[in-house]
Amino acid sequence: MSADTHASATSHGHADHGHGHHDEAHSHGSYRSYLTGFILSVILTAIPFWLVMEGVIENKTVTAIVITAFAVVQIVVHMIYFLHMTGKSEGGWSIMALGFTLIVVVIAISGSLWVMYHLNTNMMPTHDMSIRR
Amino acid sequence: MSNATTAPANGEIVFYEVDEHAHPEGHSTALGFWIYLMSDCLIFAMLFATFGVLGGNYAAGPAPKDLFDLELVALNTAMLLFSSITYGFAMLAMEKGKIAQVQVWLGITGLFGLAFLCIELYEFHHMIHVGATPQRSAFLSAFFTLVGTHGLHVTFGLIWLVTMMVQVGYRGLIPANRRRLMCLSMFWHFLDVIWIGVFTFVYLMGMLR
Amino acid sequence: MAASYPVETSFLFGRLTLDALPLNEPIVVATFAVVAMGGLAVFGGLTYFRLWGYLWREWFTSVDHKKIGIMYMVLGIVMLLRGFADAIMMRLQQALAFNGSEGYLNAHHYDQIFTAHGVIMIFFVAMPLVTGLMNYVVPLQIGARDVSFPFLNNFSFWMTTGGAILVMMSLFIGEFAKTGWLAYPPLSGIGYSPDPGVDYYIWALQIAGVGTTLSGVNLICTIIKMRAPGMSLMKMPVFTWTSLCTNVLIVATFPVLTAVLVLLSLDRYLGMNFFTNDFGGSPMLYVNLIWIWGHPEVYILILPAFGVFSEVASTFSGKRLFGYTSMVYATVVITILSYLVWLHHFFTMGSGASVNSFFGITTMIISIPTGAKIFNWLFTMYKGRIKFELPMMYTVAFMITFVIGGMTGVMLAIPPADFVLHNSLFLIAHFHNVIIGGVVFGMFAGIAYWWPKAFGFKLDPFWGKMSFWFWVLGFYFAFMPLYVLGFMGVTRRMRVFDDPSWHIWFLIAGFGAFLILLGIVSFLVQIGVSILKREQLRDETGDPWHGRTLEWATSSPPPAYNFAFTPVIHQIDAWWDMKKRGYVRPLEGYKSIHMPRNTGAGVILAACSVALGFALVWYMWWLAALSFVALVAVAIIHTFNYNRDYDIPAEEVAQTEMERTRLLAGQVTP
Amino acid sequence: MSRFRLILLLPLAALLAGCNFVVLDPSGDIAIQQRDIVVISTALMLLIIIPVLALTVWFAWKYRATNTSATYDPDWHHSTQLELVIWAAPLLIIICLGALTWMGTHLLDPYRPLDRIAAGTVVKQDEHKPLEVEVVALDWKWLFIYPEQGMATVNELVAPVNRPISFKITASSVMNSFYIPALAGMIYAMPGMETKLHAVINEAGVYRGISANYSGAGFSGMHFRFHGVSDADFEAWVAKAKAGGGNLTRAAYLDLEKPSENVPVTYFAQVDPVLFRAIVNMCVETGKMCMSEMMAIDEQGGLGLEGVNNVLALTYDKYARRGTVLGGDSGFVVGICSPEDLVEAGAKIPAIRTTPATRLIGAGLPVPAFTPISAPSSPFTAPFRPSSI
Repeated sequence: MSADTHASATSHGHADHGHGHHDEAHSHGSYRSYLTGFILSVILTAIPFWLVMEGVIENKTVTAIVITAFAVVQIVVHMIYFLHMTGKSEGGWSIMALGFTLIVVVIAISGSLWVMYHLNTNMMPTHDMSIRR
Repeated sequence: MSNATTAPANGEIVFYEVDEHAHPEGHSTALGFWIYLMSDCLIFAMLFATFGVLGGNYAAGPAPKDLFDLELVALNTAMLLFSSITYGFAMLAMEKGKIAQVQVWLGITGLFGLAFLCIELYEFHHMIHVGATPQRSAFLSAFFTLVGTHGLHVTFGLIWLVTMMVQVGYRGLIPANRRRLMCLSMFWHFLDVIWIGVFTFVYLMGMLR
Repeated sequence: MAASYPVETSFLFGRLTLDALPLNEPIVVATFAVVAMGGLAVFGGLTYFRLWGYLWREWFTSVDHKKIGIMYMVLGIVMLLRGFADAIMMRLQQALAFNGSEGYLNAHHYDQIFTAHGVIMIFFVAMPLVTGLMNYVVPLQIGARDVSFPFLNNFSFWMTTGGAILVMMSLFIGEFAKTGWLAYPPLSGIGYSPDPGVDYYIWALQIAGVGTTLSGVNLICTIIKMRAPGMSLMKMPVFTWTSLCTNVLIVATFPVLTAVLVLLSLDRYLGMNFFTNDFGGSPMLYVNLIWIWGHPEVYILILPAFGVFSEVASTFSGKRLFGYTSMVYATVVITILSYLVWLHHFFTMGSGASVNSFFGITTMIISIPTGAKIFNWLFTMYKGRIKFELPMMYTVAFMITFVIGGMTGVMLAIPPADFVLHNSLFLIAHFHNVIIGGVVFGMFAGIAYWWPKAFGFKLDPFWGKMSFWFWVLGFYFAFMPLYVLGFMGVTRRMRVFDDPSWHIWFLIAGFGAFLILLGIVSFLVQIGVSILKREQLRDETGDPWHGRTLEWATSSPPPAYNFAFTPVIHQIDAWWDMKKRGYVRPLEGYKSIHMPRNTGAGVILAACSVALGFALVWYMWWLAALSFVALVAVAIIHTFNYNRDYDIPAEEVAQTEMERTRLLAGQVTP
Repeated sequence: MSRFRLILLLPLAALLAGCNFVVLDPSGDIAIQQRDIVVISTALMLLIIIPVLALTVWFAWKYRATNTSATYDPDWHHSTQLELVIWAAPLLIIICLGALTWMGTHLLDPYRPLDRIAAGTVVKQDEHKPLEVEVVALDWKWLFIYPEQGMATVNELVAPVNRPISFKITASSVMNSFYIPALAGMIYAMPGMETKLHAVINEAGVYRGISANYSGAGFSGMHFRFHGVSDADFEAWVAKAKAGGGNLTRAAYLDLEKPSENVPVTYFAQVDPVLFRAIVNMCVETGKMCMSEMMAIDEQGGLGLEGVNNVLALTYDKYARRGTVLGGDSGFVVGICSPEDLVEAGAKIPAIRTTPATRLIGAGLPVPAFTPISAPSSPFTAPFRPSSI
């Protein structure tokens, strides 16, 4: 939370900075873009909830894939309309950091699931459910 | 003598920038904060991975469909979504330099955030009340930790938001405060993004299990 | 030992009682006496010479990256002494505990010692040394005035120190973990480790981890945002490149460690069931998650060392680095690949052959860019004119040692081979081979190389060479026998042995550890002698090695603002380029320089964190709550301080630079 | 620099001196194949390591500053051909090693039943019925259960030579690693889980067995003797053990699993037939729900909200000190059926997964049947011998 350590008083005489990377680099959007983002988010949230609450699709796997797709789209919407991510912000470094993080996240989550699935299948005791009846 | 090396004229190579420019204040803040958020994202990634692995281990106890109330979750999601757009309005007001508007929108955002927290706490309380405590099963441990960590972030976001309201009231929309508001905005919207993951993979998928 | 659970707690002191003080254990009491006397002597000396104010104003609260860098190095070296004391105690125990002898350490102590050795060496020796070096050198190499977030830098340092303090406290109050350095559950769970040791472990790493992560964010931003004009990515010095990759790794892995330790502490404090066996938890998940952090961590340590060797090899060969581009790509490739190999640390756990062979092969692939790097250093020496100063000696020793370690590493990456070598002393020999041969040699090379930059005089070469030969020979004597023992089927973390044919090898290894002790002593003597002989060793040019990168362009030690005028870069090896083209220092037109102001907030926040950690270890809930509230409050109050910078007036800058001009005039231009 | 080389030769010299290098000179076929991989991979890597070491020393010597006769070319820093070589050379070695890894990992997967007793001796189903041994890592001793013989031992393992041994391995409290260097590579022993190891001992003799994963205070003393004996001696040993021993009931087991160090060899003439399965399922204590049952229930979606009441406070524990400061006392999930029920059910319905029917082996290689890496005499061709399927 203490990331902003240079607090500046405006009075300093460095008004004119020669460098190109001075721009605050974040466009803050407009009412229009925020509203677009909001409406899209509402739609993209409502549909998956509806799909699951009403059990619209019989097949659970299909439902899962569909709501995952909605989540991905909604994350992209948030990134664009609320977080104002573009390829150009911070000279491309923000998107690069995001991309790298996504790679690591995907590796870590899918790798963990893969590894743990293997370990569980190989090592965990299992038995058939029918004996409970 | 010194001018010979410094004057960029006549194509000569410049070795030093004599026309001094400090790196402007806080020009790295946005990027730095974004990188911090990426690291935070990895904490959540680990919690998601943990939930992914342990989410089906109910230890012969209750499962998501016994515990989750999707209507409540939908309400909760709405609170967070509303708070997102109101924060957006606060940022727009900040652009225009309208302090009072900024404060009002920040206040509304805070109220939505608080509502979100209260609903979440109610949900937790309800679950613990019926005996579905975090100790009952690995699934519940993973659930409470993942959702609770998000809630904790929202709590810190609220503390920060209140601090910002005081600081804006105290110093106005000076560049430092604008920068901080922008960081908080990233933080707030980032929590939204995480919540999308939470309601999709924890609540909705949980109901499908 | 068999205290029933939950333990008795009092309101004021939690579970801390007088029994926690190891008063009946002579070794610990003696250690405490030595440390206490040493501490009192230092404290008394500082008080007597009235240095507290100076230290506080000029160092503790400093936001200058150079001073913070030096403080990191001091922390690393102090903790090296502790970590090495643990090492030599282990070697002594293992050399003694034969033929029915129990040695001199019981399991309670021995198990703590090897755990502490691993934790300290990785987190509180290697990490501070690496971070310190990056902190000191990177801003100078990129021609910057400071890092992006100077206060954050100070805070990060004190958090790392806070973690170290908590580890040191465990020596005298209570005990440290007895679980091995990664604290695998269920052994580290509350059921099998109910004592405060694992809690010390958790909170020390959490506190230090915050510091490490934030310092990573800081340095990434610095490298991205603060480069001097003209320095494109492909003109950055290699050390800066490796630092960038290292910090990317830090930011992308330390949160993983944080998350895993949070889960472990939830298990331990709240009785949750992540890593327990009952109630659906899975200890295997812990092993999986912690190695997602653990493997990249290895590269966090080694990449900066690679950077150091690149700088040293090209400087002392008097030649541009061979294959700069492939060096950079190799570094980037290693960065990414290091996320794809974590399972090789637990091939023997029982995952299927497809998982094992996937991770085995990805592990081997890392050796390709690493091999390319070795060749690059090799061909940097080719057609060079190599001056065997201390840093270069370390570089050659590194190249020879590291390829052996690399080879044994690839052997361990083959799952069927790993099945017979895993957890054996072969593994221990392997990772000491790469960590001592790579990281430690790299850090010593870096210290010797940049010391004159930091202090304005070179290190004494005689004692440096003594230290070098003791370290190198000591390493071979200490660890080659462990390879041998690995082939004899001896496992790690053993306290007593029943096979007398192993004894001779442990004796040789013990002798090697003794040589390393002499190496460390020689290193300390080297520093002492150099300080005494500093006038003879003085370097007034600021460029004692005929350096190639920007840090050598300024005076030694550099002024607070590093560069009076920001250099403009046209080539890699910018300083070499400037010298070659006959640069001229501007001698007038100085302007006032805007600098961040010192602040004590970092120290206070870290102190609150240590108090919080200590309170949580001992279940002193009131103190935990108090220090947590204090932590948040101080952080908030700190944000109300908007007045965080000052200007160095132009006259002062001019004066400093005139002094340098005077010194340079007395020199033959290099 | 020549000093370095001498030191490097040190292990080799010691090798010649003839110490007990069990990993390099094992007595079981699996360990022999693993040794071969160690040797082959080392040889492959030395192809590149030795030139690098030699070049390092040579360059360091030749281009020293005092040797002014050597060429000095301060601007030489790039050569496309050379860079191709320095990336390609390691790449080629890694391709070979990668192939070796892929083959070796699949063929020497500890879960994979043996297809040969020794180089050239193929396993025949009727002739070589594997000896079943159930291994339990306790604090801090090893329990071996022989289900066929209906007996158990502590800290002594005996097996006939040239008969495949099929280990099922678990632990009672914390992670350990089951390792007999002369026999085969190690595999973790973990509570609540079952790992497997297939191996065979080819030479009679007495070998060390250890725990290779640190497991707490008594870890150093947690070793045992593994005897490879002839069939006749094995029968004799079984008879001897059965004559002297007691009965390992579940109550006796609960007593045995309490921490103890440097435990002498003990025999049990009789063993509760469901004991091992109960240990793996962590339901030796009466009333505790077995893991397999719990997992099956979870697969069906849990027991619903009533399931929260399905927990009792722990009365028995190895250490009797569980529970956390803020989380309260520890409990356990009450079982619905006993381990006996499970076994009974398992006998009726072949559902308990003991055979690796759904085992994950990866795509490349079908479960058995061609000779794995055998003759170290032709190390470079052996792994790539075509399959005989």
